[in-house]
Amino acid sequence: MTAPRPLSLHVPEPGCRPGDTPDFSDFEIPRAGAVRRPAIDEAPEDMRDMAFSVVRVLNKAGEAVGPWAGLLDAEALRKGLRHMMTLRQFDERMLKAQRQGKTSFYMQHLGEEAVSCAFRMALEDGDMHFPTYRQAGLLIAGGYPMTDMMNQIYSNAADPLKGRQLPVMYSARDHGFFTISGNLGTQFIQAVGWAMASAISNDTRIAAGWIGDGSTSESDFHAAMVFASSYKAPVILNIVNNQWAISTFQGMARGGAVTFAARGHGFGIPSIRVDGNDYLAVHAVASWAAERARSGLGPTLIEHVTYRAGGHSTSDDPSAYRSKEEFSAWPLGEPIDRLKRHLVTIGEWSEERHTQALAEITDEVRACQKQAEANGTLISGRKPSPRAMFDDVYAEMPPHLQRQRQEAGF
Amino acid sequence: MTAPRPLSLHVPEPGCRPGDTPDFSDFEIPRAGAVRRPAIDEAPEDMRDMAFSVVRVLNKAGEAVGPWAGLLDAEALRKGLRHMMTLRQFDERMLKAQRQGKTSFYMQHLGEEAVSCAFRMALEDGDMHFPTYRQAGLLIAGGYPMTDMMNQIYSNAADPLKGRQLPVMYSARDHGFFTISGNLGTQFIQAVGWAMASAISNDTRIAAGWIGDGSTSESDFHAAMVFASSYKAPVILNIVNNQWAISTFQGMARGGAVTFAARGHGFGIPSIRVDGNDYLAVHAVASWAAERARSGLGPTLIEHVTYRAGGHSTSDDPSAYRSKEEFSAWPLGEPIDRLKRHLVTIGEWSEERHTQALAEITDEVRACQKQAEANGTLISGRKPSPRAMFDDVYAEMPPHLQRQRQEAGF
Amino acid sequence: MIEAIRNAHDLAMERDKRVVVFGEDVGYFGGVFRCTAGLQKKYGSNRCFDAPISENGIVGAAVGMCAYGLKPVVEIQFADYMYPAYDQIVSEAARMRHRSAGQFTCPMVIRMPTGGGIFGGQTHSQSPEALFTHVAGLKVVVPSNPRDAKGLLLAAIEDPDPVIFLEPKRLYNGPFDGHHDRPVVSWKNHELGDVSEDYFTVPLGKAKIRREGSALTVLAYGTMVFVAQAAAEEAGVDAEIIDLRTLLPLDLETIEASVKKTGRCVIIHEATKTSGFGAELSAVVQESCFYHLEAPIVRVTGWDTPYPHAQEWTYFPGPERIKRAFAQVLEG
Amino acid sequence: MIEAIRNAHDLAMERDKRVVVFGEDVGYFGGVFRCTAGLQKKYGSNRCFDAPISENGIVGAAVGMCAYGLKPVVEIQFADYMYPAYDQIVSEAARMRHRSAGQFTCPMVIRMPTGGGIFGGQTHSQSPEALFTHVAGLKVVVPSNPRDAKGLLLAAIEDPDPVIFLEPKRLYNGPFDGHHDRPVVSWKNHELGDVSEDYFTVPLGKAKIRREGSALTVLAYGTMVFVAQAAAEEAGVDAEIIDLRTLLPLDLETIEASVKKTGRCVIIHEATKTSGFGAELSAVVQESCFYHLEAPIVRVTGWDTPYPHAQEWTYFPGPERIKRAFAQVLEG
Ligand SMILES: Cc1ncc(C[n+]2csc(CCOP(=O)(O)OP(=O)(O)O)c2C)c(N)n1
Ligand SMILES: Cc1ncc(C[n+]2csc(CCOP(=O)(O)OP(=O)(O)O)c2C)c(N)n1
Ligand SMILES: [Mg+2]
Ligand SMILES: [Mg+2]
Repeated sequence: MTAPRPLSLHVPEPGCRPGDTPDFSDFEIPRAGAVRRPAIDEAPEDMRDMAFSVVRVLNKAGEAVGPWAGLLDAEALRKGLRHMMTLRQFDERMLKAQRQGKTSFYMQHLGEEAVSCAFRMALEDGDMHFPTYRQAGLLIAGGYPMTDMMNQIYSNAADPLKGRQLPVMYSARDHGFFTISGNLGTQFIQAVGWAMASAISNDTRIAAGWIGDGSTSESDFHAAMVFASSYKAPVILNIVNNQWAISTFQGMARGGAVTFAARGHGFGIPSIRVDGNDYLAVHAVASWAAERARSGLGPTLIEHVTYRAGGHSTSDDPSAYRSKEEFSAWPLGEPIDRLKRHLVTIGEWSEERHTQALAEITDEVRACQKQAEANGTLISGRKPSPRAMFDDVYAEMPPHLQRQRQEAGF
Repeated sequence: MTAPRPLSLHVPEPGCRPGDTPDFSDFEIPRAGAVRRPAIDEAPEDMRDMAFSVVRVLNKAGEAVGPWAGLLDAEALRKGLRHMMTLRQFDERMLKAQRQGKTSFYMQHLGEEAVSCAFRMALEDGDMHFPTYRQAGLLIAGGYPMTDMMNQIYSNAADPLKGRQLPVMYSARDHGFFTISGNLGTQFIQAVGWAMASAISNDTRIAAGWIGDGSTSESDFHAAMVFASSYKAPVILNIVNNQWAISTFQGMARGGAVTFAARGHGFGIPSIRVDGNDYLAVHAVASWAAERARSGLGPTLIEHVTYRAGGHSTSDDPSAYRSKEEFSAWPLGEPIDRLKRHLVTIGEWSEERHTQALAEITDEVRACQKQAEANGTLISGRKPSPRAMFDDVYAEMPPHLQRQRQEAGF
Repeated sequence: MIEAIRNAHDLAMERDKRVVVFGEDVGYFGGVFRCTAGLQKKYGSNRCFDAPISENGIVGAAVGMCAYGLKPVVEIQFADYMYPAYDQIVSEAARMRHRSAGQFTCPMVIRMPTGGGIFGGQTHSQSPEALFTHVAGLKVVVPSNPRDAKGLLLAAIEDPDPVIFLEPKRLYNGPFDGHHDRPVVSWKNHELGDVSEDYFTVPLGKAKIRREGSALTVLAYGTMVFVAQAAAEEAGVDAEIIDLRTLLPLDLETIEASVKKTGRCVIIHEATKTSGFGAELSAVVQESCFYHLEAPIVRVTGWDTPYPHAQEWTYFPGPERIKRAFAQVLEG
Repeated sequence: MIEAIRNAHDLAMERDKRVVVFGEDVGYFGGVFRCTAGLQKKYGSNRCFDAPISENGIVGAAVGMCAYGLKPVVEIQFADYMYPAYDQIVSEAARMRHRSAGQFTCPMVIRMPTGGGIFGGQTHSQSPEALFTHVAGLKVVVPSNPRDAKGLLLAAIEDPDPVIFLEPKRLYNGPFDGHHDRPVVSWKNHELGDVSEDYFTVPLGKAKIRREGSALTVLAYGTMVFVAQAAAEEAGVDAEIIDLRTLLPLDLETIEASVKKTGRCVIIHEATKTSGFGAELSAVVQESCFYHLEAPIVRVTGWDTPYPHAQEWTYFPGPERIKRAFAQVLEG
């Protein structure tokens, strides 16, 4: 043996920083329709390939092709388009409201609208989502009132969460939307616990856990995988790989693995990678996973490949750490455009209808905003009661809190 | 779609509980010598098979066969045999000492001796191990004085850890043996951190992390995998699958995965499964992984397949949860027997020499014990100073601790 | 005490289908301390089962089960191993009701053996109660005897909020007066070891005066209750000994009444001193009884060191140290 | 204060090759608060680098690096996110020296922004210092101004033991008098914002009297120091204000001298009250100054609720509440 050479530390770096030219040429993307659709009871080992490819339905020409196509009729697709357009409008207005100082903070979905909007339509009412802060599409597609979302964002007198939570940390139990935590990852194992509870109770409802690419490094990701694997919980575990975790590119969390979906292989969990900017693909894969879960076949891991086109939050300026041109170079395009083109291609949509829909949605969002602002914003108007701060710490207020509330003057 | 059937919870159960007949027929074991030896720079994806097989060198006839054989000469093998026999003798005497009340607690290695003894000989002095409580072979094979181990077990006046730690929670920095934690799993990511530090410092030394099958469920296992994968740390990550975690069979932690080694596939970490009761196989696989690490090729995950033949600890009676016949049905045999047979087969050992070696070892262990007991035991003789309890909380004792020490009367 | 705890589980599971029990080794084996023995056999493995060795997984899954509508009772094998679950306890379980404005709640019980005195060394001896009492939204219970253990556990399971249930493992098999060199006694012949088989609860948030007295007030819980009693008998001090039973919410009323009566207060716990729960007790006693105090409040606690193996009886705040504290507070 | 912290890192890295800096977003980007800006560029990505989002991984790896012989300075993005690392901090870093009898040590610094007042809601506002002060083996530091931040951070990096370094994020950009409705001031024109570029340390374990006075003693740290000062000025109370700077080990000497002089004590912190660090302060003041106390010690703290978003100024122990406490303790 020769004397070993000195070691050195490998630190993963993105291919592109400000000033560099974005290059996604090493991102292998199969043609739409090219990836097979396994039987829902196919053995995880036999479908390993699904974690290294990308399920895609919409091709460049705007056609829906291949074995994952055909699940949704035009009506459903128009609805989906509307959900995504609504989410984007919602984001635009709330971003603006934040810049106007009407609230403290906001997080948008730009470029990722298909993921949560399409997924929600593949699940049933009664199923429970354990989301991150970047899945408001679950609420919008699920019919939750936008005004209530805004009331929460404004922390106003009508805020369902009584002003307690940071903007966008919604909770909507009746809409199958678990209370969002500011602590990354915690919800992933909770989703598995909910699913286990459903199985224990011989229910038919299933759960969906959500996590970002960066957050897969957290402990609770592992706990979720272990518990889901061991108890074959009826849960869909979604990784939203939007390429960035604040300033850190996805490669830092992914490490030597080729994809995030590959994580499932260590646990015998069927894992699929999907084009997250393709509404039809997300919907199809989610339906496949939901059927698996409902049939007692256990968990599925889905990696949604998408791109965070906006800043991490209103506190973030991405031009400090990534190229401004990256999104335009992003090879999976933009979800609203792509679904719109498809509907136009199949003769179920037109520029005129799109313009009109946009106008309607803009009106609708504006109307909701007006309604919400009538309940106050963070800086003006009606506010949630400060007294309410002492409620709900416990079901019944213990003596020490009663004393403190009194001391606070309420 | 038909109305879904009610779900139910899947709870993994071992094939065999007390009263059942052990059956390992679904444990697929390749013939010795049948598994290939990849090049050390083979891509993880190309060597996936290594995680689903078992590297074995010693066959039933006692011959060393196949591509992993041939690394050790007779002298080294006799040394290895002696290490394992010493560890077993050590265990026997310490178990007895615990039953005699000379200490509070003990944990033995019965059936697992090859794992730590062989591994240690594949690494260099200067490398650092982050062990669990079941790798005392690292110390014995590394030449650490048994008397000091016993001093620790007895918490006596000569205990290098001053009576502070539970028996067997050794620490031996100069012997590359990190201080054992009672908290499962924490050492796994620490091993990765040490390896990163070595790489940062352009050193040539490597680290080895150790964890039990059950403990792979802990968070720090995940952290270790993520960090090792991302920073390509020069570390060997060892999972000792001894089939049981106290009363819980390995299937609970493994879940839907076929093997523990498969965990590595989610991270792009080369993963090998090895017959942990085969001294030559463990040594060969460890050497392969060490060469990888030292060559800057990053981490390797090794699953050592073995069987915990004894109780979990002296506080445990395994007959309450597993069949007494399980060990005799265990298909990988017993490591000392197997190495002994090999040495006899190649004409380098004999029953007489074995008997004589055993007598020598018994004498040696007994002598160490006598020496250690001269320093006291937990219940009698010289004790570590109670005053020492206040030392080493900080490098310098802060005023509040000085006051407390004084209050305690020291 | 083990049988009382086992029995409480049994009754709760029988009464309420939503109660599920899981944790490391709690299923087939019935737990390393056997507190869940027989439950899997009786209720099936979908209501009592083993968990992977992942404390954050255990509590995280339990949070999800609560969101569904179950009432999980989980075991952490030793309190020393709760740290990996601490995020799920503090950031999730404790704040769920508040952050969701009551939409989601966490009616779970997290049981864990606590305290030393069994030669467990630093990782089988800890008393981390103060790490829970600082967390708004949790309740924290420490029983000192089998009868309370059963009644408090049943009350904890009924409770709509997350309850940390700390079981002093030194008391599992018998009361303990702090004299480790004397023969071990069992609960068999102890009044509080005689536990009815019926369903009953001991209310959370209510302390219990174990011994009336007028010379000084002792605030103690868990293992230290009997040790304090022994010290009082041995020293012949007319101590009023309050077994807190619930640390959060605290029964300040009982404490206040007693200290106002005696004018002197000794606080005892096994946990390390600095920022231990004794600090909070000292602060509230001082706040509510300042003008009645005739001497400084004294804390008798574990030292600010890890819990050592060989020196555990030097670490343990035993009868001698307590008696010295009595003398000090009576002199003061 | 950000520049002072950045500069401290820079000097420490320059001086000692063993110092490495990592954490979430600290590398190329320089941290979400920019406290590590420019370090990667200057020292290379093997001495300053991004970490995966795994707090237990960050601290666990740092423990291993310490075992090797490096001196890691790691950032937890917000103190609210330290819980996943709590096991590695408490069970490993804090006890390493003791359990290995000095063979292995953990000379690391764990930095984390703490406290509220920036509309961060319950997961960007917490003050978990009491969860560290209960842990033997840790040191806990909370600077209140740029000069101290730099000197204390350099002392922490030099220190041979693990130091928890809590940075009050409300002070990053300027001192804060507690009047959230007044214009924000910057450190530029503040004496303590004028920080020398040279290497200097402020010793751990030494408090600083920020304002001398004889009517009462205020114990405060971090954000609350300036708020207390403002309250004293506004109320015209001759308060002696002690900036603790290091909570563990505590500078009891300075505290004791002051309280013995004034006979009255107000303790202020932003963390929730029950079992907060104020409890320990109250206990030790009571223990050491009982016969000098003329009124009950008063704690002014955050309420025992999660830190709310909209009601953050109701939660925050601002000047009004502090002034009331002054009045109360002066009357008492
Ligand atoms: C436990 C924890 N650690 C750190 C943070 C701070 N933080 C908030 S978002 C974020 C990045 C998350 O990235 P990713 O998971 O990829 O989700 P994305 O924002 O891209 O949707 C970080 C580090 C946190 N909220 N919680
Ligand atoms: C964090 C933590 N949780 C639980 C325990 C209790 N415990 C000690 S050993 C053990 C089983 C470990 O099994 P495994 O990892 O397979 O190792 P083995 O004992 O078989 O070598 C358990 C649950 C612990 N020590 N630490
Ligand atoms: Mg992301
Ligand atoms: Mg095991």
